[in-house]
Amino acid sequence: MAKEADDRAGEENVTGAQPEALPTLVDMRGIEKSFPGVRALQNVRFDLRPGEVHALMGENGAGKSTLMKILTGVYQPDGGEIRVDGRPVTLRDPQAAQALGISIIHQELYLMNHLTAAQNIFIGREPRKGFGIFVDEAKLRRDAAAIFRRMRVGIDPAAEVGHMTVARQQLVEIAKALSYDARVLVMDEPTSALNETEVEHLFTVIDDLKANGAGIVYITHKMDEVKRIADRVTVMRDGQYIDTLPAATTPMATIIQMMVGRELADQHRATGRRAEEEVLRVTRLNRGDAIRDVSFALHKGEILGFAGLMGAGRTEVARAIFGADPIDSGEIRVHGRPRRIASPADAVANGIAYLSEDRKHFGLVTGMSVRDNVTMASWGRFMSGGLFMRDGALGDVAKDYVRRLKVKTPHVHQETRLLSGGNQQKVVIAKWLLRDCDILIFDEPTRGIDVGAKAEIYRLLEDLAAQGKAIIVISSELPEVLRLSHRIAVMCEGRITGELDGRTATQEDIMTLATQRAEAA
Amino acid sequence: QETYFPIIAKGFSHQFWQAVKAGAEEAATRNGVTITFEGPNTEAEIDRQTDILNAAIAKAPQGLGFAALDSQAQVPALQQAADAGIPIVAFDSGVESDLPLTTCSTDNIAAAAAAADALAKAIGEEGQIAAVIHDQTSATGIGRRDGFLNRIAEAYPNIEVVDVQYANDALKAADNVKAMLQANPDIKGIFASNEGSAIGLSVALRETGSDIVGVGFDSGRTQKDAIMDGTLLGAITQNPVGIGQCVVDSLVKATKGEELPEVIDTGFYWYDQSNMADPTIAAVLYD
Amino acid sequence: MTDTTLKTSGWGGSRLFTTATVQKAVAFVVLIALLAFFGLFAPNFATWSNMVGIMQATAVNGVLGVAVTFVIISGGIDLSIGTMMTLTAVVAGLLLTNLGMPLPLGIIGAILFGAFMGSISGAVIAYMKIPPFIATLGMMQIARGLALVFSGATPIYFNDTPNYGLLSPVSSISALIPGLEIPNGVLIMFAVAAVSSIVLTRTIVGRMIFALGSNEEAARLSGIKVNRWKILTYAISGGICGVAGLIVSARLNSAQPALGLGYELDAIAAAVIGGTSLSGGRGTVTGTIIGAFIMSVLTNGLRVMGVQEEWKIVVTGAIIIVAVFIDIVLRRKA
Amino acid sequence: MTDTTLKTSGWGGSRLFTTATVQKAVAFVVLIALLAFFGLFAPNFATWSNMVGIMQATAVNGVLGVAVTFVIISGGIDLSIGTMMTLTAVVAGLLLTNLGMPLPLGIIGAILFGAFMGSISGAVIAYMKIPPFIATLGMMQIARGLALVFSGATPIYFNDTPNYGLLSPVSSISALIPGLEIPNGVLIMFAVAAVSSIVLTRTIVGRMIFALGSNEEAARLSGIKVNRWKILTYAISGGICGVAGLIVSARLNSAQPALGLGYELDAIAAAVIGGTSLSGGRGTVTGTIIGAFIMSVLTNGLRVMGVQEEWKIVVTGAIIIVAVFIDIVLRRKA
Ligand SMILES: Nc1ncnc2c1ncn2[C@@H]1O[C@H](COP(=O)(O)OP(=O)(O)OP(=O)(O)O)[C@@H](O)[C@H]1O
Ligand SMILES: Nc1ncnc2c1ncn2[C@@H]1O[C@H](COP(=O)(O)OP(=O)(O)OP(=O)(O)O)[C@@H](O)[C@H]1O
Ligand SMILES: [Mg+2]
Ligand SMILES: [Mg+2]
Repeated sequence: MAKEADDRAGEENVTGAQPEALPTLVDMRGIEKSFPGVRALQNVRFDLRPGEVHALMGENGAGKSTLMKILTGVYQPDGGEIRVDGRPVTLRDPQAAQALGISIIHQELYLMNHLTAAQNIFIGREPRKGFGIFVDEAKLRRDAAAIFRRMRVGIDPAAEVGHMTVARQQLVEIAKALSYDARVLVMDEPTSALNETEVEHLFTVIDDLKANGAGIVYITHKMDEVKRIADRVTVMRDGQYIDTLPAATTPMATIIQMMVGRELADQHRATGRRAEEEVLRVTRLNRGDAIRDVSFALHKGEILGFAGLMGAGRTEVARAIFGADPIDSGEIRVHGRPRRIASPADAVANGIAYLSEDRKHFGLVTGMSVRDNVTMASWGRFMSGGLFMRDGALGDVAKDYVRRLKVKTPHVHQETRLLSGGNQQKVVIAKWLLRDCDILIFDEPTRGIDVGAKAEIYRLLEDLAAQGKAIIVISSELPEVLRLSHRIAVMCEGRITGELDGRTATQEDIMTLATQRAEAA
Repeated sequence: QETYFPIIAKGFSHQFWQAVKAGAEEAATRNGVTITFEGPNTEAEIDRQTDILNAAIAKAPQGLGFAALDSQAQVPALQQAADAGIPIVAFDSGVESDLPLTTCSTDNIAAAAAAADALAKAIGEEGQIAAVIHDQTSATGIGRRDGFLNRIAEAYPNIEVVDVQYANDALKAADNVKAMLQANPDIKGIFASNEGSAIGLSVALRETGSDIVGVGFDSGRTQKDAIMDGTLLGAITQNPVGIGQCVVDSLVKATKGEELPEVIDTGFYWYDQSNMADPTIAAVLYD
Repeated sequence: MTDTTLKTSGWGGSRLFTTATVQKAVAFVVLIALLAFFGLFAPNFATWSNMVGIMQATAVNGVLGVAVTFVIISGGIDLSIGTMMTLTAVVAGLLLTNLGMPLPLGIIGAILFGAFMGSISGAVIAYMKIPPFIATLGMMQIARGLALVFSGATPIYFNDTPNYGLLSPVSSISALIPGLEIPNGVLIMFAVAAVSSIVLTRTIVGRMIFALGSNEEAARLSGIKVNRWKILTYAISGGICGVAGLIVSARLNSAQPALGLGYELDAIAAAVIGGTSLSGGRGTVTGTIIGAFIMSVLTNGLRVMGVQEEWKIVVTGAIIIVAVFIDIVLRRKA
Repeated sequence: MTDTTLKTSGWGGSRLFTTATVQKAVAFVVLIALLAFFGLFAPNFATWSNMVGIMQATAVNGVLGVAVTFVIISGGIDLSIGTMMTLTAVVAGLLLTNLGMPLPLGIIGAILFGAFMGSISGAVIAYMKIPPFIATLGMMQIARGLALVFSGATPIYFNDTPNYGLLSPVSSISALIPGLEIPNGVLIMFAVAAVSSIVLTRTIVGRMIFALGSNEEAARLSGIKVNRWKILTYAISGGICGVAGLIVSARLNSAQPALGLGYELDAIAAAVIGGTSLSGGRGTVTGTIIGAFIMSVLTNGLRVMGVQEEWKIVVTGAIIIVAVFIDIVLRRKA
């Protein structure tokens, strides 16, 4: 590796073995970055050419986001060189990167909740009128609407971002990045909250950008996306550069193997096995427009998938069952007995767990340690004298889960905000595994999780089901739903529009039900 | 060794205390001693005054001037000073103890009664009146309120006190008086118990154009102007400069071992348009 | 697809209506209810002169409320507004009385001085990363101390500036429209509110303030020079405190150096009652003015009713809570 | 790999050390620096009797600081602590002097009453969803008004409870260790701090308070009964204010009904100087006590140096900012 780096250090415009005479847009070499307790990047290199989509891949915590934050001026590298158009540059802050035509869609959403979609998109670059002090609100809205049209999404530019679902917020984030008309666009897991249709629309936009000569860095954990749009793939592992390969000719299995350093077992479909004992029955659940007459049952040892388009109401149903939001009407029976669930505490007391789709706000206590996050739903079990915490025991169980779920953290006292997105997700999962509830509701459990970990989580869910837990999996990734579910409930506009058998259902079956609107007046 | 007296007042940012400070500083220069003048932020902060007292005692001064916010609460702290052999002179209001060698003060009750007399006379000894008191719980506030109300109750059976409000800051006092006039349109006179409330009273009377009788307390430019232009009838002034001088002079005498009387009444004066120019009165008024 | 667009855009529209307009309407309802209550139960409450009195009693708190509204929307807090008002009044006194400057210069000087002191708070917060609560708590003390130092702890009178009364107690509008005896101080409050409202909702400055308060990190990552806008926000607050200083000193015809402690809490309460969110990103100037009116109607009404001082304090405390509660409930419903 | 793990876990150990311990150490350094400065430049500062005076001056603010530390860590704020202290002192006066209860009952009664009032604030915040700033601002007024009502606006003296002085000015420890004239009030402060520190770091109560302050919604969605813990937090704060009420009233041998306004800001400043984060989830009791000491050393030192009152205010304001700044800088370095 060192030899190759030396070769490259020679001439400016010579980009390794690639024959094309295209100049590189961005060339990063020997990048180093450490955080307290973590060596995030070691001698990493990465380059981007105009008109290409360059996928950056690697397991959770491999250093992808960190590398891109360095490219966009958010972090300063400890060492290494960045060249843009062949010229060495120092990117002191995000403005410096923007000035060079580099923009980014961050993995975590960075939006101003109280402002509208249009205001967010053009923040700091508002069209002015009246001596340059007044904002031309009408033009602002028109410009935003134009971008949304280009993305083919129906978002009202005047709607407040804070009231939107995560998916819509992600679309606004994408629109914002597009609005820069950047030459270099970094997309850090842009589709983690999007459904198939939206992803397809985004890809059309990306194709346009490519045609116009922009370079795109694309980070994702979804393998099919890489196949679909990437020209080249760079793989990272444990903060180190592994290799760069052409996407078209490299088999996915090779990439995955490079990422995880080993081979993964083949994916298979759910087996039809389930017990008859009914654990949860929801009858005629209603909550405003979001949940309308939802009824279903869940059995011991069963994985029930919930599919649907964005905003179909799956999250709403889960939150209602969990007592996180009040319901207007409906009955919830647990083990055959009707239960009043007015708060998450009631739900947990009844053996129901809920893993939120929004881990940053609702899942993690980011300022607390891994240990406290893993154990917080179970603190009651780790007390002596009814008052004092048995911190030693807490640390031991936390260490156990960190090991079992392969959470990448220097130690269990690390604040969870310092973990990478995927590892944070594992911490939240560990919290509910430790709590040992009978009914587990997982809302987008693999959002932001790498392929290796995903396979582990699938195995974990299957093991749990085999142990007799009843599981609901809400997912926007159809392959995931099909892979895991014994039964699939499909929602549209707050209703359950149909139930499918997990062994036989196809993506087309689900999409048909997911778009089956009620024939209302 | 230099002679040093800390003077601890009930406050420092109000005019009245600044005048006491001026008197004390004058006497200090005259006697060739050094002083410091300090006090808590508000007259409510009694425990903080005790801290100031403790810090003063720590400096091992030759004497101590003290205006107690509560007549009893700080006796233990004063006891420490006495134990350390520091002579104490009380001022403004007394301490329920024989620790202070003397007390330089105005009789607040008598002074407020004099204000009551003046107000009663001006309205013909009958009708409705009201009062704005600067503080509900402090010794001076209670003394002046009760001195005023008791005098009215005892001596003027035809006068009815319809409202007593509390406000220390001029702005709030002004709004207070206006509400008072609103609620009781037949009011013929109002008493204000210190400089801040008297400024408020004069502002309110000027803003409403009301021609009722206003009687103030203490001095200051606004009150003097208001009296000159007839907005206020007159006011009671204590002799703050005299109090300040009295404290330092008494402390000097104490260090020399001279005997001091139990109380030194520094007096109070009624002033109005007619006597403001008198040299005796002018001497005790301040801007 | 078209269907969804239509639906969500309808949704968005009415939501927008909710947060901005209904928020003010709610505070307004509380105000009207209070006025009606006192009108019925407090004799002599519902007279024009009392209304003028209430307006005048609102002027200072209203202007300070507007000052702190800027800061709160930006995600900060300003505890120094009360003593900053006092300090600027003292500075006005120094400029006009002691240095004999002409009135307009003195006014501008005092306001600029307020803005300057505010920008110091802002710089301390932006560059030294001191939490706003602490930075402005420190500034509150500094301003109070400086007011005493500058004035020599004695009031400064404006007797040599005969037109100073124009800044507050005098009613210029009554010369134009006889009978409309609204003091200039109140008109200044409304003018400050109107300008501030435009600045907050229509200009780039306002947009940046809302952005800061909504998500400062996002604003920074969007390439906004967060620190500069933050300093500007506190400078605006300081400048508006300067206006409050002018109003209060004109009314008292003197700069009273000991005034102002505790005024910050009333101003913050006015803003919050008016629907400004202490976590930033949400608020309106109109709401704050209504909030300030609610507070002074309450104080005045209880006084006119002749409620005992002690109980007045208790009731005021309780009503602050109730007013915000009504606001929260109605807003949730809306 | 093993190498990395070892290395990082070594690092991590020191990281843990950083956030909790160094935070306090930093405040401690500032305190020592101040003591050294005044010891050198203020004659008569470095005497035992002055140190006792400083400790005594710290007791009330220290205890109130601990009270508000609980609330701030939980993500709230409590502006009512000052007047709550007063109210509980008045209640102690009523129980002991007016009702003639025995001393222990009076003490327990006052503390329970404080906890009760605190739990009302907590309930208003938890169930009515009123922002803590407003709920406790209201409670600050209510407690102030009630203190005046209960006491009839006059001090209540404890002359009939001869042992009341045991709660603060008397030094019981000097009977055991002659010469160690530390007043009981100061020892009570240290006791409150020690117990509070254990509660915050070792018990389920503390763990919940930290969780609330770090991410309340995540805590709620983990099945934690957020509202109950919140109410408990404010009840603890109220109860500790009760202790402060006992200390201050024992020291003054009287319950002074007008005391307490403005004390909340000093207590909050002590907590923040000691490294407690106003955004919740971070703080230590030891830090708060050191913060309270910094403030009273400063006040005392400037006084003993004979700095003019006005300038003292300015300097205090500036030093609060500087102390927090040093804290921030050193913590970033560490
Ligand atoms: N600010 C920080 N402080 C400390 N450690 C950090 C910080 N940011 C990132 N890290 C660590 O650096 C490593 C790389 O993180 P990064 O976010 O770049 O991973 P990633 O490849 O984007 O992973 P994911 O796919 O999970 O998003 C991780 O171990 C993470 O815990
Ligand atoms: N931007 C928006 N504006 C208005 N209403 C919205 C918006 N986004 C979602 N909703 C409403 O929220 C409800 C369902 O949202 P929910 O988050 O439960 O959907 P979901 O099926 O979980 O989808 P996902 O989590 O994939 O976004 C619907 O009633 C929808 O109308
Ligand atoms: Mg990442
Ligand atoms: Mg969802």
